[in-house]
Amino acid sequence: MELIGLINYWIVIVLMMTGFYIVIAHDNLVKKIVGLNIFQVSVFVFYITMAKVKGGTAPILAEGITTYSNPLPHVLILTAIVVGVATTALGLALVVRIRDAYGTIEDNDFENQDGEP
Amino acid sequence: MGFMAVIGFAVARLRNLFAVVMLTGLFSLTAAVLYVILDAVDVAFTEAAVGAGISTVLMLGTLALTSSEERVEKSGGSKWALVLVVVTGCVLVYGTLDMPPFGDPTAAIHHHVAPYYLEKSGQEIGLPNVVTSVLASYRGYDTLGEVFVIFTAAIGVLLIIGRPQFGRRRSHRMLVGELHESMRTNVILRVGSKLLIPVILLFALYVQWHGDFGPGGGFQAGVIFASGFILYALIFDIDTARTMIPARTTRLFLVFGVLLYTGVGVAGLFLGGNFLDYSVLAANPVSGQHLGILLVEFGVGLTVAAAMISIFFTFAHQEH
Amino acid sequence: MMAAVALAVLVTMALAVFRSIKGPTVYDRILAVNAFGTLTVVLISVYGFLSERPEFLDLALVYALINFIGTIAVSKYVEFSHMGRPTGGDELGDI
Amino acid sequence: MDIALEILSWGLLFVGSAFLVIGGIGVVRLPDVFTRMHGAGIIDTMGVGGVMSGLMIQAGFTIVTIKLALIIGFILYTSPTATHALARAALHGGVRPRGDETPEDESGQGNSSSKT
Repeated sequence: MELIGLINYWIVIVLMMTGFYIVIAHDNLVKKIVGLNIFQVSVFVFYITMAKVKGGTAPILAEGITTYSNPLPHVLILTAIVVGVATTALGLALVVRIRDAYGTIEDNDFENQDGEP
Repeated sequence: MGFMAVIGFAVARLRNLFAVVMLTGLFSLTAAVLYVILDAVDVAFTEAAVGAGISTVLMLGTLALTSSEERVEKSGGSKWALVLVVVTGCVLVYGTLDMPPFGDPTAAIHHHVAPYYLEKSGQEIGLPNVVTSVLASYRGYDTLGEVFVIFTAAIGVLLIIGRPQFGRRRSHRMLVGELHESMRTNVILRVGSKLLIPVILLFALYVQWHGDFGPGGGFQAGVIFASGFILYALIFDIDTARTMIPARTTRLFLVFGVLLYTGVGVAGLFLGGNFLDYSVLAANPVSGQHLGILLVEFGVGLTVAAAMISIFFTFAHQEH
Repeated sequence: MMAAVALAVLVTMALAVFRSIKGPTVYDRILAVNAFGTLTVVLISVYGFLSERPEFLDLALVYALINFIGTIAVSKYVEFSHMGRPTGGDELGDI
Repeated sequence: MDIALEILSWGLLFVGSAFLVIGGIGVVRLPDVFTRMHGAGIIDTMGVGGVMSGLMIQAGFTIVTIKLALIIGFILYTSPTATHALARAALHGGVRPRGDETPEDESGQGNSSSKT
């Protein structure tokens, strides 16, 4: 029974590790950013999971409801999502710039280029 | 329910770049469903507005500007990466053994300030949506910081790829541009979207001002508002869209939003309260809070919308 | 009973996910993702009724609107830059 | 009267979810993009329509009903437009409908899984 309570966290960890794997194992920069995104989402899910209270509902006050989920993580994640998009955009902008400077977005390629000229 | 997320995982791992972008969209959809089920309506709202529209569009923009195929990777090194990942995963799983079980109301996280927010926000702020009141009032500093991060990111994007002379020779614009004549002349799409855009903008305004009572608020509204303009730019071309909302305007709004937020804070200072303390803004503390939250959310909405629009236009305006 | 409806939606979602993973063409994926978005709208509404707080339909409304933008963007992108064939950087979309 | 409404609502919900599943099966089982669109179409029209109108009757006449009606409206409005854009894209992108195979056709059967 205890373990069932933890399974959500494990899913989060699996997701997180997927993102991690994509970031370190793939050469393509866009793919790396996607990996970061997945990692990010897994952290979001983790926070939201912690905020859930059994039997509670969404933290919008209404008549006759006493248990609410914890609103604080919701606030954090809400802003984090938008910030995440903004930073992702920044990363993508860097990728575009790199593509322009090096003509490639594969990690290895421009390491080679840096060595040669 | 968690299994949906697992599907998302299996999905996101596999394919080539274009498919990866599609699957990221799917992933975000599953994540949003998960948030709804875990009662985080506001978060799901944000994810809905962001994941399905903007982030997909931005990724596509990048793919259009770079190449769309990932090279077949060499297997060297990736084995070690796998080992590293599995080991880290195991350590983390070991860490979770001490975590409180899912949904346990006695978990540590529910004991500190959260009950206070839940009990007091009804009287002190007078808004039913606790998330909004925590966001804009109790945690006003944090949100201000987040807004500045978005502001900085937008400026960063503009600086990195926004320079007009940056594309050396113009050949064709990628995501949006004159080569898409035929998209423009596609009557069904054009008329359909034309009718839809005002609805989207109107809905964004609704989300903006209704965020105190239901799910919604500045962040979501900003993103939805930006989506409306993005749709316009997609259906017509980028230059037409630019005449609708010129670069100067977006930049102005970008700054104005942040200034509005900070200005509300400073106004609180002048009226004898603390920074970002809204109670002093009106005669009665509750309505002061209400006014402060409305203004702050408006500032957030402006900044987010302007940031998203200018980021999108910067990407779309790239010459290849 | 409402749970049965939710279950049906979930089954359909699983089918859509299957299609979007399997492909085989880009268009299949777009189609599946679009259908998945619609299903999300339904699931959110049904879940609202299931948890007896149906005020949250705003969320479903957002999806109904935003999903459209995503699909349009993707199909536009595919149509005009020939993602179908393997491309180098430069031959993209030269119509 | 109430009983009749209840039965009607559950009937609609049932029919709607049945159509959802049928549409889903269609999306998976049909042979190519253009036929699969029919499956998606069933989801968007009959499935969503059925479930949503069932929910509308459940909700009674409140703001919820209006929102549900709006959702139906939007879906009925956006989904054909989106599908149209998609079909155009597919046709321009070189996918031929089945029964219209040309010699250089390579993807009508869904056998070109390398095409991503």
